[in-house]
Amino acid sequence: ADDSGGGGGGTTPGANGGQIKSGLKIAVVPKAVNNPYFDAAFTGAKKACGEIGATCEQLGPTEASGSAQAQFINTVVQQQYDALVISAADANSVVPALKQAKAAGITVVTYDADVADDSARSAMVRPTTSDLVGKSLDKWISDAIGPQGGEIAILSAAATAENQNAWIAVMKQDLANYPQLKLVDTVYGDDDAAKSAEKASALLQSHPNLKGIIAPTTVGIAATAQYLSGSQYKGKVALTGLGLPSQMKAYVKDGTVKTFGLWDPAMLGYLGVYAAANVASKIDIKGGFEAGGKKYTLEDKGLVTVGPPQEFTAQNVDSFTF
Amino acid sequence: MLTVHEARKHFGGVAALDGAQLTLRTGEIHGLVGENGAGKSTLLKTLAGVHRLDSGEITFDEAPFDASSPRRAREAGVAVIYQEPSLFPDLSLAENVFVGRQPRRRGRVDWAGMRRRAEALFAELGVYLDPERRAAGLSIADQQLVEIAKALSLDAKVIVMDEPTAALSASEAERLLEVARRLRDRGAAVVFVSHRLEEVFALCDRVTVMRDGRTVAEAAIAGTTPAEVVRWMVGRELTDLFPKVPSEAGEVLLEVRGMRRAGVFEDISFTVARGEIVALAGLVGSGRSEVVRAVFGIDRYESGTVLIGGSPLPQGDPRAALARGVALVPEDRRQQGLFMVASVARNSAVVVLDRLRRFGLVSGRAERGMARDWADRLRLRYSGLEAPVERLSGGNQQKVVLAKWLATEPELLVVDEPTRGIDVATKAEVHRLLSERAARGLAVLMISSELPEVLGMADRVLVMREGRLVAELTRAEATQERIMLAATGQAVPT
Amino acid sequence: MSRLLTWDKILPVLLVLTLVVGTSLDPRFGRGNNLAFVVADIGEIMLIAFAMTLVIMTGEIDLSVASIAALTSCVLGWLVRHGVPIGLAVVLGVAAGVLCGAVNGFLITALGLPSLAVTIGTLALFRGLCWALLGDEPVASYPESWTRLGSGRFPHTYIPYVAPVLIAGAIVFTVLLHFTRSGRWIVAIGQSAEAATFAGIPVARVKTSLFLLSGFMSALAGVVYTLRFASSRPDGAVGYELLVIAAVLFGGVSIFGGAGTMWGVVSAVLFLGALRSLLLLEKVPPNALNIITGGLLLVSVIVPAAVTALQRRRKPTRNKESSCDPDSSARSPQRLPSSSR
Amino acid sequence: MTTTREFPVGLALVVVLVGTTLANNRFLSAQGRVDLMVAVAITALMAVGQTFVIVMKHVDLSVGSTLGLSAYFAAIAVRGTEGGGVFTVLLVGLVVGVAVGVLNGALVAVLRLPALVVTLGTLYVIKGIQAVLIGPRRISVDQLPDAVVDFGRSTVLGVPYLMWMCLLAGLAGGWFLRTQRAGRDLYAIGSNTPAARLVGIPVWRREILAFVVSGATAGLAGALYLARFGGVDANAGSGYELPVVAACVVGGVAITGGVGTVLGALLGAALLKTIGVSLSALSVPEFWQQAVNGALLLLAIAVDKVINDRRTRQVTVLQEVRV
Ligand SMILES: Nc1ncnc2c1ncn2[C@@H]1O[C@H](COP(=O)(O)OP(=O)(O)OP(=O)(O)O)[C@@H](O)[C@H]1O
Ligand SMILES: Nc1ncnc2c1ncn2[C@@H]1O[C@H](COP(=O)(O)OP(=O)(O)OP(=O)(O)O)[C@@H](O)[C@H]1O
Ligand SMILES: [Mg+2]
Ligand SMILES: [Mg+2]
Repeated sequence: ADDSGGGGGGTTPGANGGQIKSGLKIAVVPKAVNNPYFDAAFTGAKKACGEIGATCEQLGPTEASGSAQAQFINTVVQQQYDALVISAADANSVVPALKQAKAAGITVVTYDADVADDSARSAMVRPTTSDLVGKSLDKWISDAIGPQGGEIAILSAAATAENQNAWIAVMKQDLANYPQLKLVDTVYGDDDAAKSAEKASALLQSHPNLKGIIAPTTVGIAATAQYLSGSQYKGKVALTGLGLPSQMKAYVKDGTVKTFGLWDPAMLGYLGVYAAANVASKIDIKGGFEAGGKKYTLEDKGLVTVGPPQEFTAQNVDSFTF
Repeated sequence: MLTVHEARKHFGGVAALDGAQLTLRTGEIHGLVGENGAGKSTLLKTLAGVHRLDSGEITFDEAPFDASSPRRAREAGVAVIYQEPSLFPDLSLAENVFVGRQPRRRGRVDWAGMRRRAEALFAELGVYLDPERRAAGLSIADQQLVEIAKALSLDAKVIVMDEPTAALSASEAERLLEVARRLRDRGAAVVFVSHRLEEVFALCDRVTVMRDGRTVAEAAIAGTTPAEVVRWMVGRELTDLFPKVPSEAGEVLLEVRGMRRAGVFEDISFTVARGEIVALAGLVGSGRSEVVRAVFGIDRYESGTVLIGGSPLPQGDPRAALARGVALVPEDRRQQGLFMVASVARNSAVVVLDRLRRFGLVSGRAERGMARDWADRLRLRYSGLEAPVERLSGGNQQKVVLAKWLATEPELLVVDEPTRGIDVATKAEVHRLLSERAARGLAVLMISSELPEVLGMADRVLVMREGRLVAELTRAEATQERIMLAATGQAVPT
Repeated sequence: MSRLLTWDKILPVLLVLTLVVGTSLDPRFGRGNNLAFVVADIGEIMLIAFAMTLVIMTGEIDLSVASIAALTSCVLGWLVRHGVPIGLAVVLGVAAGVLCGAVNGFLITALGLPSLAVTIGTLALFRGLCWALLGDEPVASYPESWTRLGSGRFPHTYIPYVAPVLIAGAIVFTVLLHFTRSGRWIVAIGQSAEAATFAGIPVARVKTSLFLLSGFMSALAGVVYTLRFASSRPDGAVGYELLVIAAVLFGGVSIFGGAGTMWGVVSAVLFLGALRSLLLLEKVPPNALNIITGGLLLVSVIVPAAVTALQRRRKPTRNKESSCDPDSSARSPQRLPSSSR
Repeated sequence: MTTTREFPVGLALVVVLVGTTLANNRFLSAQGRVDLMVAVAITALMAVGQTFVIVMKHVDLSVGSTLGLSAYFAAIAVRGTEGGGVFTVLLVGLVVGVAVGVLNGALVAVLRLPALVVTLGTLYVIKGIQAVLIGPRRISVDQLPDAVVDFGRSTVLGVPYLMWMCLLAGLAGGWFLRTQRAGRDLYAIGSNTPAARLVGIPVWRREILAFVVSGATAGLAGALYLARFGGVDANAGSGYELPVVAACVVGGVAITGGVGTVLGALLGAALLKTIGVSLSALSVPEFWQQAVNGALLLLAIAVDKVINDRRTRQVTVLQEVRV
């Protein structure tokens, strides 16, 4: 990349003494635009850019797919951005494109969803560890169902969605600690409201004794909640998962959902930009970097973790903006 | 009652109408004759509201006649039977008759009533068709009859028939003429287009003759003769209509043995020799086309064999037939004979592409050359080789079909109604062409519903009835009534 | 519309204009690097469009192409995962695609089912098989040496490895459609299948082989897709069928068959790809891209219609005739085709 | 004659229903019935309109996008307002749908453009507009009046409102196509357009009518979608077009034009959805369901064809042996 981007004025203290260049051009590429979750993440990115005097743009496909993202990665290359912060729609498809971007001298950082080949990016900002997510989901569902336990099922996003699959894997292991819970089925709503709702109703038909559903996807949980709250199963079948408070308010209040969780998507964008900015300014972040006055360390494979998932209940659900 | 004055109509370069006149009186049958492309259909279509005139005027009962759309024309009382029947394959025959004007009761289509009225009309025409049947699969003749029922149902003041008998056999044509007379006696004016002058003279009160878009003569039938009319049409004396060249029947080329297709035809066995013209006569619907379709490989048959030069021809494979020198000029030029949107050149080249290939690639120049050559030989009236054939008049289209098949230089030429809708002059040419080629050893199998043609051309006549061969007559034996007797099922006096 | 100025002749001009204007607007657009990406990016669409053009020319349609591409990719992946050498896996994958084409061809020509209906069905079936095959485990274990073929370029040039394939395809298919007997047959069938039968054209055989060809080209696209994105996934290439059909129709091919040109389609695909890249560079919001794609498709049919309309205005009555003159309408049947045929 | 055309589809539907119920008694439990009917309602409603178009040998691929767009407008029309709203939602949906229908119709009928190309174009255009308007701002249930949300779930006589809407539309459409001249005109046009012009049928007006009806049902379907899912996002309705066409085809509405009934289309839609749902109820493995679904779809098309052929052959033979 041409370092002219760094030209001029004020600078912000990086981690190890280095200075973050101002005037960096940073591109944020979500899995898909038109998605509230990524929209929230982008607000965080903009905040960070404001702080470090960088300019940032969000550009991404309308349908979440790696092949569609490739076009936007190319655009980023042609427009000679300094850094690219991307959530991979699927872990593999974008790898070749990202490598070309890297070869063109663009700093690549992934957020929210990582790529399979960690040599394709400098760092990955993940919301939290798969371990934490999986375990909390199990905990929430068992609390919701109660000690008597019973059959549970998972309603996920696309069958090929990397992070969902990672969480599901953890859930399955961790269920060993909940002998009263029995995972009977896993279905996929492809993050499509209609399909998710139909899958939910199908689940309840094929599993008469189903006691709970885990939907680790913002679209899936909202659709399932909408179905349950209007069906005879309301209150009888517990539901938890990962969802946006703004969309779930109604269902928490009417008792369809007791507890669900998420992290603040904004933090993903925020840290993503900081990590990228540091690397783009030739600052070595192996030892970690500073953002918003807080220091974040890099685990192995360049992972940065935001923190434990935030728990939402009737008490606190109103107090969140995303 | 209805007059057309100085009608002019151009299609791009072509002047289809160039000062045509027509005067219709109440209660008359008015013949309209002329060579192919003379402008008959175009004139009629202006009455029907299909075409608008470039200039000229039409008056109806002394008032200017507004034929700006088919509906207007119909409401004004003009019913048209087009040269090319156009039914709705998926609708019942009853609905075909009344489409757009279905009888209603309490604001709803009255299906029972519609059926009854259709039955009545069919009875009046002596048509034996089930009004509930879908129109899909009707033979041309049956379609034509439904069209006529449609026109009848309108009981219009002016009824225009564009070559209604072209597809009909003698008996059916006769029935139609009856209907026409009845309409006249009801006080309607009937316009009757036909290339069969004997019909025109049998039926019409007066006749208008067109040539090159102009009206060249108008006369009372009583006051004229076929010869004179032909002279007006052609603009010259016409030589023999059936220029039969005597030819020696060579060795047998086509032999059909016990061919059968349930419900369509039964144990069909016959032969055609080189240099011989064999006619296949019979009423429409007797299955003649089905037989030749099966021979050429369009349809399959359940049993029997077809031999060409002694060796069997595989079933259902037109390419094999072509390769063995068999050519079929199909009965239905618009659907089967031509690619209507394609150019004259493309149409006449499509069956001989192999011969037009240079290094495996089709040469457009060779294609056009060949087409031009044939167009000239058949005196085709065309605006250009690149013009789509749909722009040609009926007769000229038929010429293109012939050109296409003759170009394959066949040994056996099967022609199904080769002169349907063709004017006398062209007819004579086609006939000359056929007999000349026969004389040079071509074997010809000809389906024809025109007995004069059959008698004039054939060395032998095969008669079909209800899917069976019921008689074989030598040129000497063959006479009008013998053929009709056989075709209609009375015993044949031998 | 007039002989001289037809849509398929306008398209190449549009393409060149886009390249010239685009580059002068924004030099980055004209960079070899970007153009190379555009070419690679339209690769799959172009490959499928070649065959789709022929299929549509005969008056049929194939909606299952994207599913076939995906199935090829999944078969390929499944085999590689089970230790089959990749070269062989590619061959078998393509074979699978051709088999899919055979299924379409059989259902359409042997059973006489309408292709639109059939390929809506096989679209679902083949995609379903993808899921059945790989489920939630995409395959990405492809050797660098192969994936480079998908995303890489000839050394020291901008030319992507697919480019020669596309050029060869363009030449072969242009010749096939416009200068060979088979090409004439395809056009003829599209103009009137019945007349074609009477002309001794083996209609069923031609159509069957076209669906096989469509299967083969889709399979090829599937392989390219797999290498370019270094992975096989059941939801790969979703929705490509409409993109391809849109491109072919935009290329001036008549949906009723019997009319169209290969150069029209080729320039259409390139034009759409170039335009898209240009718009993205100019920061047109992705949501607006759909509007433009659709708008262009409409333009491609409205413009010719408008031109004809203008010519009509000079001879006031033309369109009434071609519209309702029974003798001048290729689609008004005389012997009505019985629906059993 | 046409009645027999629907029979096989109806039969298949019954078989699937009974079979699945035997295997899983919950399938037609009170809740099961409601879920099934709600699932069927939206596609079936669009199939009613699509029938009008396909009978004319056209096709309307823009219905999915139309659904999405009208759902959005319906949503913002009642967003925030308390109480009432159902009527507004339906009305707005209808209006938007009609507007799209007029656009399609005008392009196809007046400019004589091929419907598939036109509606493929409008599919993209409208989809784009929808996305631009909604962007990431999904409209969720708490922004909608309860009345609307309840409308999506409540039932009368055990039948959901959504299904009632669909049935009403079906009745109206069926009545029109069967008993009205204008309705019959559609069949004539689809069967042989030039001939239809010759007998003076106002073809272009009928074409516009058909597309308006299709648009209208898609618009209503948008309103129903909003009520059922208590929200709408940028992708709502995408990919609905092919299932709707498939439903018509399976229901015996020939894409070659001129044949088919609303009843058939309704049955076709019901059959396809029911199969889809029953696959889950029969616990067919998740990853096999789509494949099985596609195979059954093909089977349905083939069977319909075979039966229809046999019928036509009988008719033809009948008239061949006449004297
Ligand atoms: N739609 C059209 N477009 C262009 N030219 C046409 C059109 N219809 C007819 N013509 C031309 O106008 C002339 C008259 O055609 P028309 O069909 O009226 O002749 P016709 O007397 O009916 O011949 P036939 O006896 O063969 O039916 C012909 O030269 C024909 O090529
Ligand atoms: N496409 C078709 N589908 C079904 N039945 C048909 C079809 N064409 C003809 N038939 C029937 O087959 C029989 C023979 O048809 P056709 O009229 O061709 O006999 P023909 O002797 O060839 O008469 P023509 O004088 O028209 O050649 C008739 O009963 C006709 O109704
Ligand atoms: Mg004529
Ligand atoms: Mg015949």
